[in-house]
Amino acid sequence: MSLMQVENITMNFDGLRAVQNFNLDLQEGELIGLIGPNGAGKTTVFNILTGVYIPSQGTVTFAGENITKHAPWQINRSGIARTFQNIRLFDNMTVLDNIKVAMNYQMKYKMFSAVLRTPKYRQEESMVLKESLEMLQLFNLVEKYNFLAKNLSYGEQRRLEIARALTTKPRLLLLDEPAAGMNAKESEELMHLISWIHKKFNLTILLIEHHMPVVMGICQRIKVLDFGQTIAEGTPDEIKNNPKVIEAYLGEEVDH
Amino acid sequence: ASGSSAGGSSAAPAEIKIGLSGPMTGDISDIGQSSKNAAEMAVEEVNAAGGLKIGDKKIPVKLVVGDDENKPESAANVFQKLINQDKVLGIIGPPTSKCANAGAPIAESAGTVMVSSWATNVNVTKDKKFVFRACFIDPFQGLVNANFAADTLKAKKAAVLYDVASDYNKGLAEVFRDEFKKKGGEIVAFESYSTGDKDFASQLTKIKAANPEVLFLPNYYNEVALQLQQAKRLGITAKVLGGDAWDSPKIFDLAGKDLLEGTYFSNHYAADADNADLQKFITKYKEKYKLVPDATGALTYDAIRILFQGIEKAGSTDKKAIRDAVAATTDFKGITGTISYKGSGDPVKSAVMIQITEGKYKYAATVNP
Amino acid sequence: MKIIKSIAFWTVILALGILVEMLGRFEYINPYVIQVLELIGINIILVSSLNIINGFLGEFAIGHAGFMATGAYLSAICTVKFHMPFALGFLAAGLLSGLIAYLIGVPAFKTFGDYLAVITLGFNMIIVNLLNNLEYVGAARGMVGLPKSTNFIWVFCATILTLIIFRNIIFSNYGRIWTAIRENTLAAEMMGINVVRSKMVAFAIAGCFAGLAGALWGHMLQYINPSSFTYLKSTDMLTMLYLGGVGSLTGSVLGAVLMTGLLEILRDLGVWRMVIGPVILVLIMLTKPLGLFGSRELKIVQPKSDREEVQKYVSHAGRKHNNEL
Amino acid sequence: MSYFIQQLLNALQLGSIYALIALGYTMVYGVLGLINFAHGDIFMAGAFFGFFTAYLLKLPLIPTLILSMLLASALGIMIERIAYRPLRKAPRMSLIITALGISLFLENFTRATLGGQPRSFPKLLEIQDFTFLGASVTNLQVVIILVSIFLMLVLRYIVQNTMIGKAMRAVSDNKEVLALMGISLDTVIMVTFGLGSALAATAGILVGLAYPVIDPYMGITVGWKAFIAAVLGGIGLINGALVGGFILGFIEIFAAALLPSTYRDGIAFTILIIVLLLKPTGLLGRPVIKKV
Amino acid sequence: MAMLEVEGLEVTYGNIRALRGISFKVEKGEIVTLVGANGAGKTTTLRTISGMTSAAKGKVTFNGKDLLKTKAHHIVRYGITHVPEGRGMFGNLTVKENLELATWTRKSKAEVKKNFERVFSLFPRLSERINQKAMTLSGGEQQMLAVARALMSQGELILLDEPSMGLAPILVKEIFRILEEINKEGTTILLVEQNAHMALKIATRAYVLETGTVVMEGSGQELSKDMRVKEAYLGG
Ligand SMILES: Nc1ncnc2c1ncn2[C@@H]1O[C@H](COP(=O)(O)OP(=O)(O)OP(=O)(O)O)[C@@H](O)[C@H]1O
Ligand SMILES: Nc1ncnc2c1ncn2[C@@H]1O[C@H](COP(=O)(O)OP(=O)(O)OP(=O)(O)O)[C@@H](O)[C@H]1O
Ligand SMILES: [Mg+2]
Ligand SMILES: [Mg+2]
Repeated sequence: MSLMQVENITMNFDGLRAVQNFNLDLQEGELIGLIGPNGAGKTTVFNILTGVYIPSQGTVTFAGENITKHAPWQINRSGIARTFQNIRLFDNMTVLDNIKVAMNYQMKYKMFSAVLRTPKYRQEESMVLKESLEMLQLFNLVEKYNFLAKNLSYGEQRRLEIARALTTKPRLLLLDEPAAGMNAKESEELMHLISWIHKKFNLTILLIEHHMPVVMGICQRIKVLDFGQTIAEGTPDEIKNNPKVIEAYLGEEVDH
Repeated sequence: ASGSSAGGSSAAPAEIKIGLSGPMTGDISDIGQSSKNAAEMAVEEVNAAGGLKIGDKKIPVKLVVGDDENKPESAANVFQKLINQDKVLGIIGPPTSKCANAGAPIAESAGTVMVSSWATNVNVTKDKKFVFRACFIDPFQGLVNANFAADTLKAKKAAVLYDVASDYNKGLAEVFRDEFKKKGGEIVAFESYSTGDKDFASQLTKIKAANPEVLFLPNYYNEVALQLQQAKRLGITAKVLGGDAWDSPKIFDLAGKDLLEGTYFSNHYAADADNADLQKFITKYKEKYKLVPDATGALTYDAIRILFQGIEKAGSTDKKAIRDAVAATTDFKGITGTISYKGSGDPVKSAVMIQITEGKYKYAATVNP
Repeated sequence: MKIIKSIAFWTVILALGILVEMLGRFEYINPYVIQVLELIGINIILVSSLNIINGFLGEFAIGHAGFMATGAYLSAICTVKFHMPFALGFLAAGLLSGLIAYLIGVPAFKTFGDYLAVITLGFNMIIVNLLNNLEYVGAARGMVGLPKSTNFIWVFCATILTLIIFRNIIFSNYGRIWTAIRENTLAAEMMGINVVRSKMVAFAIAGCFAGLAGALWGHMLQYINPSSFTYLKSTDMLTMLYLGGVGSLTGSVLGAVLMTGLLEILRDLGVWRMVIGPVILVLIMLTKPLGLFGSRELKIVQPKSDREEVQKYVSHAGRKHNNEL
Repeated sequence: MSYFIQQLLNALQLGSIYALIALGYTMVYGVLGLINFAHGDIFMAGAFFGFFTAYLLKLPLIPTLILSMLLASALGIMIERIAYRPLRKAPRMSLIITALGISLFLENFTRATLGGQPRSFPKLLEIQDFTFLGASVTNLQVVIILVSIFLMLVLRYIVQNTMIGKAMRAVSDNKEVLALMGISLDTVIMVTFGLGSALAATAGILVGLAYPVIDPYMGITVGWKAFIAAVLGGIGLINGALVGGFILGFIEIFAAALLPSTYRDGIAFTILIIVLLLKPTGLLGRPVIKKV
Repeated sequence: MAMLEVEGLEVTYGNIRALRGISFKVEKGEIVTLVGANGAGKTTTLRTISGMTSAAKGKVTFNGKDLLKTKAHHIVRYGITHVPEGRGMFGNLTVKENLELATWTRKSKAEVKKNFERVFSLFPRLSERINQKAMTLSGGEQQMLAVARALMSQGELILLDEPSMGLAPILVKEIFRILEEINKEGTTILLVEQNAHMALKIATRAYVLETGTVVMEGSGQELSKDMRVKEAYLGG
């Protein structure tokens, strides 16, 4: 079943055409890679899909609904979550609270209940606590629940950001260079983690990444952008051997 | 008051404390400063004579000063502190209506006499038994100016420029407007600004266009200096009138003789009046503080002496007795005029119109209440 | 057991309040001291409500005195013009100020940061200007003759209640949302948070309590005047807030107590008081840039920690994860 | 007609005064993100420096101006050294509150040492009146307007085109990395404060000449107005300060000229708010496109 | 005497001990690389050398000059250039202005001009974006700018903190090629890389850091063959 259709989107910045006629049809449950040289427009595509930018042209349809002009929070509520290329955590909140915030929409109690600490409040808060901890546990962060997010190491911050995005219970998860700043070993672990959550949460995932082992290892399908335009699309093997991609992006020999 | 009061010699205190509340900091701190100066001078004089005479003993006076910052909540604190902690017998000030209004209910409920020097707002003394003042109230000055403009200057068209955010200015301006109209005159421009403004060009240009014969500026002297200057530049030739807030020697400094030439303002006294006490006060004040006293100083001096007189007349430190004695003040010869209280805290006293010529105050007319 | 403990705690607190009130009534405690205590309480309400916006929400509002003014005036109109009981005026003040703050929020949140600061300041100036023109409430002359309805016990209860309410809100979903917005607005939006709405709610709450404080303030002084609510008053509140530590309720209390108390103690210094006061402020900021309490809270303000629940997870941590992988 | 022209001239004068003060304000803001509450008080200090140099040293206008600018720069730099520098790493708000403290200190210290009475500023410039299309203009007004435009251009040149100017703009982006370019942060910030304070002193003296009553609290209202002007134009932007200053001047003058003046402040601020709603980042501020 | 000598360097953040007494040296003309997991203290080491972070203990000398007591902007004048972690853009400045600021310590106009040309030929993308605000560059473009800035100021010793982060594979190779090239021209390099594979390939010598201490050292070749290094950092 098709989950999201991106039709013909174009994004201009002061005469610079960052994305041109971009199309994408995402099937429910897919794990797709989006790669391309620096400045090709990958992050810009993410920004359009999540309502940070409104495209100069084109439409984005998600689960049958046109979300092109929706605000980020509406888009999140309709089931899309993302991480950022430059990590954006709630730095001065604890790891646990970072996750709890992501559950804000699942909490239904009103101000009144909060003030009086009614049973409804207690019940929902303890539900949230429990679920948050479960999530932290999945990402091996429980022990650091009380750390401020900014005091985590880089890799931990990346994991927390993914966990936080997952906590909003999305159907589609957008990951922007999750392996940046990780060494080979760590990105390998991350790769396993991603394919594991892909299965476990039955998610659709769109992944931007420059670490080829990660992309080639887990993506079912890959789309390559250059200068805002799609230059190739296909399975990892097809992409690996596509001369255009080699020339623009991979370079002569593919690093193992 | 007779010897029957509790003020037997054994109970007489070692000193009599009088409180003073005024803005010692903030943008009108010079008003607080001159209140303080004048009050200190009065206290020194009394103490030089051995103190206040209560029964047959002379008791020295001590002045306790509180900074009300020209903020009502601070004035309230100052009043509570003066009354309950320092145990003063009476309070002088605050000179601003804003603070006096906050202090008055406290003085009233604590049964402590308060004599404000310069709070001209009608409400301050309303329904209060313990609250008095030494100055006249806004409506009176507004009336005096309106009458003077209509009757003496024979003006038909008047304009007003006043500070909308300050109740003194606003009070005078509105009464002037109403009274002048009653006299058959026309208010051709009624313009305002806010405290702290320095540029009045827009309003004055409007006034110029309305072509009034009289321009009423019921504002503080420092602002008046700027207003006169800008009015002249814009070519306004109307006769200028003002209120007692003009009365500061600084006005000559700030505005210059030329701009003031021929202007009028209402005041409590005329400096050239042959009032010996007043002349003595001015000389002494100048000597002591190297400054010429302004209206607040003179009014404070009167206010504290009214209180002194009340205490001596009461002959005791009983606050109720002091109140009764102050309320009975008649024909007190103050330096700002002759003061009597007739059933309320507002003095019955006359006002004078002063004209400024050649850098000097010249008596122009007396207006009785 | 826990319930008994907390009942005992609150009984002691309440008893303390009543005791001070009684001692005050029979003049065992100087009315001056009582009044300063009342002022401190009112300032605590003001500062902690400002803290909601500036501390937890992370905006920079500099016109809080405007909300205080609407509360003070509305309650005064209720008691003076309509002879309603103070309690009614008090509630009305809170509601109206909250509503106005909410409405201010509508246009205000098209912009942010220092632009929003100027809008709040502008609102403050507009309110003062309006009050200066409204003859009905005495214009620049202000309103006199407000009944002396504010007494220590009123202020005491209002302060305690305010703090409890704020604490409960801050340590709930609402508070977390505000803090998240403060920390990273875009990320917060990506968590499905309707940022504009959340901000407006925060403004409404802060405005409401500032209005309540205004009502108490007016009925303590029995006199109100537009010029008491200018931006100078707003900056006083800012000073107390940042002195105590922004983002901490404890800090707001401490800031209000210290500033109000300290300036009162220094009152006898006259002119130099306002020289020394700022010097102390600057010194404190230099030594404790985050304010005295930073963003920490006293133990009693913090809710029961989640530790027990967490412990269960920590002990199994890792194992389960690896198994599933 | 002459009425309208007169009001226009009034607006130009008031606007250029706001612009002058807003220039220094916005420059310090642009560099440090600091709402420098003390700026209005350095303006006041500048006026007093001018007052004393003119009275005590009996200097004419230009030397008075230069000396006051130097003294004000020294004061600004000293304040930065003592009160702001230790807070470099602290959050921005701590700095703003410290600035508030410094502001109160300057006001009240001046009040405590020099007294609260207003003083009349010496007449350093022979004021001449002209009539222009039926409206009255003075040479001083012309000077003020020209000076404010001139200083804006100079400042803009410095900030946009010189190395130190680029370094100044870089400070607000990344203080740490600036040092990695071999640039001393302290020097850049010192220059910023020096310049900003000199501008404030210039404004202080021109205002002293135009409105010759000075007192220790004269900086408060004007300081706020300048802040508002800077924000209106787009804070941190040099030409924004000029535009914001002039617009604020126009709003104030014409709100009083065309409508009841008792509501002037209210009307002026309502217009201000409406402008900010239409242009949420100030008149010249570009909408920020967040790159994430 | 080596060009850069670090001896017993200790750095703490509050109560976190980031460096627990590390020692190493860089000889003139070498490429030395520091390898280690997240949080090992690599960034901290570089920051301490360039004066951005202060040390608790130890000694750092550059050509015999004590760096620990020297301010960051003076250290640059000694000839040390640092490409910091997280790129450190001046976001509101244009690409050109960013590059210009890097020439603050360079007096000769001709030299500056030459550097500009060279940088633009290495990163043509930057010359296309010359008047764009750095803030709006893509992640990789920013990374290019950060490296380009270092080339502009052309110190004797360049400290690079993860220069390949966020770059496309083709550019990663390019960066390493550039590093080798400038090294041949006489610039000494101290490199921190997550891409240990590539880093070790070009390195003369390398050190392995673990929780703030040096646990291994050797030539690049040796270490890239070491089993422990392979397992921990090079992945399978
Ligand atoms: N707000 C903006 N204003 C101007 N140009 C922009 C803006 N955002 C992005 N760009 C430009 O658009 C192009 C695409 O940027 P984008 O961030 O999408 O690239 P990317 O594919 O994510 O690259 P990378 O892999 O380096 O992160 C870049 O050249 C960038 O300079
Ligand atoms: N500003 C800071 N405050 C507190 N702790 C810090 C700070 N910076 C670094 N640390 C801690 O110091 C240790 C070393 O950090 P450093 O950044 O030097 O590691 P690194 O080797 O560069 O790691 P990475 O590969 O993730 O960049 C880590 O434990 C980190 O959490
Ligand atoms: Mg990107
Ligand atoms: Mg690092």
